[in-house]
Amino acid sequence: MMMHWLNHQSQAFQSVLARMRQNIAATLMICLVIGVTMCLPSLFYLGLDGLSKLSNHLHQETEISVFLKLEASKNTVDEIDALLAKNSQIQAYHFVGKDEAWQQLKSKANNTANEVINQLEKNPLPDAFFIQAKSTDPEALEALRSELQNTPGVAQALLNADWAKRLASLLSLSKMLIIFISLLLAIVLLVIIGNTIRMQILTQKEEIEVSYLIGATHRFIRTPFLYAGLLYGLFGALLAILMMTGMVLAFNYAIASLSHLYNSDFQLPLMHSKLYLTLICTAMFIGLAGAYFAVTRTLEKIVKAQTSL
Amino acid sequence: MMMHWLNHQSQAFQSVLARMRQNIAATLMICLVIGVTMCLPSLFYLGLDGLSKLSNHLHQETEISVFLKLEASKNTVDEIDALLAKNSQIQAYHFVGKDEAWQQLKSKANNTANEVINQLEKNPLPDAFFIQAKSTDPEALEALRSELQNTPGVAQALLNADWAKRLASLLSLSKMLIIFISLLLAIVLLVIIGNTIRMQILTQKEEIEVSYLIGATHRFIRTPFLYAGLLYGLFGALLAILMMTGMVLAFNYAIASLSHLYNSDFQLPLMHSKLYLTLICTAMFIGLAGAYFAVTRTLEKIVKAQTSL
Amino acid sequence: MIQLDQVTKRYPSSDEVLKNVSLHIEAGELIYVTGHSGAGKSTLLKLIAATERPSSGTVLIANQNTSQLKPSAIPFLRRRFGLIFQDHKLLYDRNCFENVILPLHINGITGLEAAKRVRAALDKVGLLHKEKAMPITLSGGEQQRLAIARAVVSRPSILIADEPTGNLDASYAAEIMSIFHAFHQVGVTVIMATHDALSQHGAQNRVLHLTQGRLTEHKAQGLT
Amino acid sequence: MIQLDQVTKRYPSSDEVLKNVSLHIEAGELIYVTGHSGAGKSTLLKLIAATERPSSGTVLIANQNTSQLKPSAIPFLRRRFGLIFQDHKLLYDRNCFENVILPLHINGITGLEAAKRVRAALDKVGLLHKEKAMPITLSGGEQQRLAIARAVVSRPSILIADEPTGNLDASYAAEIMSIFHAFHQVGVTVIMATHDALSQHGAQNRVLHLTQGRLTEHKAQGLT
Ligand SMILES: Nc1ncnc2c1ncn2[C@@H]1O[C@H](COP(=O)(O)OP(=O)(O)OP(=O)(O)O)[C@@H](O)[C@H]1O
Ligand SMILES: Nc1ncnc2c1ncn2[C@@H]1O[C@H](COP(=O)(O)OP(=O)(O)OP(=O)(O)O)[C@@H](O)[C@H]1O
Ligand SMILES: [Mg+2]
Ligand SMILES: [Mg+2]
Repeated sequence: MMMHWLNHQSQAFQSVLARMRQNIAATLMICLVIGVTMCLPSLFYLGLDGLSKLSNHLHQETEISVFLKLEASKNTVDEIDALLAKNSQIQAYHFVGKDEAWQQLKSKANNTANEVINQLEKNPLPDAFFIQAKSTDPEALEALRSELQNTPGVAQALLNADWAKRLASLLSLSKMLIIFISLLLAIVLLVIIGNTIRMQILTQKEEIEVSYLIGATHRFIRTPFLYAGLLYGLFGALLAILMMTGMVLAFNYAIASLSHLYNSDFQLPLMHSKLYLTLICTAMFIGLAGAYFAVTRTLEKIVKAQTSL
Repeated sequence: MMMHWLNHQSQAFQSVLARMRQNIAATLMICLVIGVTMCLPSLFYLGLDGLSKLSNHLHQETEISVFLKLEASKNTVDEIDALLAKNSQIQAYHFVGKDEAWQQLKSKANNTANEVINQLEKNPLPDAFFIQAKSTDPEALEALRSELQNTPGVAQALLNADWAKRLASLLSLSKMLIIFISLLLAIVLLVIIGNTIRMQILTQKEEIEVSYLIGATHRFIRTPFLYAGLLYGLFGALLAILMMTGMVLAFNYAIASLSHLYNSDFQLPLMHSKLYLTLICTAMFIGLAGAYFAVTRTLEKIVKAQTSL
Repeated sequence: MIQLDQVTKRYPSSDEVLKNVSLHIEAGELIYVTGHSGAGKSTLLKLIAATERPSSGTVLIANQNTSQLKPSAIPFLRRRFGLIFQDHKLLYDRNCFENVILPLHINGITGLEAAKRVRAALDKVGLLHKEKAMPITLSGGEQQRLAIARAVVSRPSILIADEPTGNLDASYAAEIMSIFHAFHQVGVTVIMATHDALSQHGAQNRVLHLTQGRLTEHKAQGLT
Repeated sequence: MIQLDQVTKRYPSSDEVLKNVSLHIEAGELIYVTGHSGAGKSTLLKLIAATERPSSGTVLIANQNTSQLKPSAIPFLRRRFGLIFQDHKLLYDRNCFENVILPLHINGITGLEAAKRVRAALDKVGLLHKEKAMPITLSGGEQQRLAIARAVVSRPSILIADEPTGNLDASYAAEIMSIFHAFHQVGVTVIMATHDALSQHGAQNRVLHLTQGRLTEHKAQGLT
């Protein structure tokens, strides 16, 4: 029994392989379509992944500047320091003392500004903390800012929020776009694989009919189609991975120039084993499911035609 | 003869319509796939279009600030004003006099700054021009800046170039992405339509064979398939337009919130008649071409099988 | 073995093709079904092979009512039959050998044993030299013989043949008939629709004659 | 009208099916082609209908050499023929009426005229009441008659029929034969492959007999 089952499986598998070899052009075309269709959402995923990584790199841009009161004592500074250290919303911060700031201003100042500075008798600058928040969400940042504003000893908390707002909008827009497109592509993929299997079944409809007429069970008829579905999925996914690798290589060049602007050596990863595994499994599953439904529907039609009164 | 031709055309057309009505589910599925596949590059095109429009809105961000020397006379200001007015690279500019700037500073200044300002005896601010360039290209901007820097009477020309650089990189990245994806989708589209027609031919292979055996000319056999190709293209394109309209409506909401940040009421256009026309024509052409090649190949195979020695 | 009881068959959009047919066939019989074109011969054979169900009445095969059979049980019932269809129903995308081996694969017989039986069946119908040929390259009569080889290869206990000699000249027809008779000799039930060739062997066998859907029965008398 | 000169036919991967066949057929003749299964009857008819080309030798039809015909000229040659194939070659996705009207459409005849001729042809083979039926729902003999209706509907000047009565019982076969003879009476050339039914009408007609690819000719003597 076990032997018989194994025999049937291997024979079905071989017949599918032989059929694919015979129609190698058609098989390649189908795998190409599946590959391209799988490739796109994966690329988008990689892109989104990259975007959110880039947005981490951009974190430093969403800084909150906390200026203390001019008369703030060393004690107040320490208190605020302790407060910031405890705040879980803060990723990092650094302190710039009033003297340090004064020195910096003097050394950096250009001609015009120098004249102004030189006219000042004493240091007009306050102590300041420069804070990087964990979130890039504009509302969270605003909440944090007003919390800091209300801390005793703080003269003013300023939020450099414009960039954060823009980035957040861009990201949410991109995410929306990617979800939409992935949805569309999922439909396309299902229809394509379904169509492919339907076409396969169309060319083998006689075979199914005759086999059923001379006593084949549903399982016997179904098996080769399931293997075909699996193999289409597998080959399609492998092709998708190949294409993605090529494209990632191409894009890394472009992205490198962008990353450079943000002072990072950000790159899209070439080997993304988890994504690749998901891709292969999903493709094989869709292939299997598509084949199963297509062949079951055809079988049901044939059975029904034979049981009509 | 003319009558005969017309008769044949209308009869072929009707038989195609009847066949499509019979297999309405399959027909819809095929149109859906074509629609989705056509929809994606069009959406990308719309997106790119939108991006470059947005980038025009962002122009104002890429400002060059030209500070004149403190001792610049009314004459020098007028000379530079005339120079700027003549410069073809400049889109717009406005002048802020030193007194105006001083007033603005005083009125805007916060507590801390006020103390600094109040300690100043005289206005330390120079006259300034704020210039919007036509280009957003970082290199062109840099060239313009150094040109302005070297104008007599100018103390310093500053370029707020970071944002411009980033935007340019983003745009070029997006363009590259869109071209890549459109290319992939073009392949998918061709394969899908080709496959569809091949499938159609597969189900009608006997019809083709028998027709040829009993004296049908190639043209007679080809006509209905050409109509089918045309119709698939047309329906697919119409579906694509429908989907795009829906998506544009959805996105306009998201984009509105983004545009708001840039102080513009930017929207993607709902009726994009030129794009829609291109879409329909392209789809019908691809449908026609796919059908023509598929049916010609099948015919050649049949003819060859009959002329073998 | 096979029992039809008051069977009526009506296709969608057709009149009654079979009217009130009752019939009993014992194991090991050799039966001819005759009648005009369109009389219902093929329909009767389809009912017996459980590829059609009666509109009313019951069809019992080995005491199983085909109308009440679960879909999953039908394949196993069909494996008892060797079916020869009027339109051959060969698979044109595989060669003769692969066509004939199909029923063996369905029965779970593979490997050398299967190949041996396929060759034996092909030899019986005179097509051993065409083993590798595609069915489309066979002449009409050769296709018919290939269909016969496929039906007998799995050694079914019931052979149902729908005009198996329709496309054959007299000498081949006689040969094929003697194959069927040889099967009959070793205990196989043979049911055959035909409109000729009853002359040689028909003398001791039952002949079911269909006229406008009604069954009459008589012993063969060598109709020509 | 039709002339074969030293024609040899070999299929890829087959021996010579026809060997050195020479043959002359005048317009208006009625010709039977007989021979064993696999003797080459269908092959001979295919050569005449220009659906196969000879491996060597020439086939002239109305003084046109089929081997040298341009592909674009072949359809117009074929419209002279009414072809009845051994395997019917009906289209199973359209009904009887649509099957029969196809040759008329190919000839550019549409509308009421076409419908009238289709009904006349269906009536001739006794299938007028099945006009709307799909071929798959027809019995074997009915399908054969439908194929005949399709062949004669465009009133061809040459009728080529490959075993047109193979699936028919004697009375229908006689009826069909008389249809062919009626066509012959009005001047149509009829070429028919057959292995039976020569008894009734064959007396004054030529019979081409094929044995292992070689042609011998004699007047029909009422073979049974
Ligand atoms: N699936 C079907 N649907 C509708 N009508 C059918 C179907 N199958 C057969 N018929 C009709 O039933 C009648 C009997 O058909 P059947 O095939 O049983 O005839 P038959 O005796 O085998 O004839 P033949 O000798 O020509 O093969 C015919 O008139 C046919 O048109
Ligand atoms: N397309 C083909 N390719 C290869 N061999 C072929 C092809 N067509 C026919 N043959 C072979 O040529 C031989 C003659 O075939 P043909 O169909 O002419 O026989 P026939 O006289 O019509 O026989 P039947 O009475 O059985 O129809 C057969 O052995 C057949 O296998
Ligand atoms: Mg029948
Ligand atoms: Mg033949």
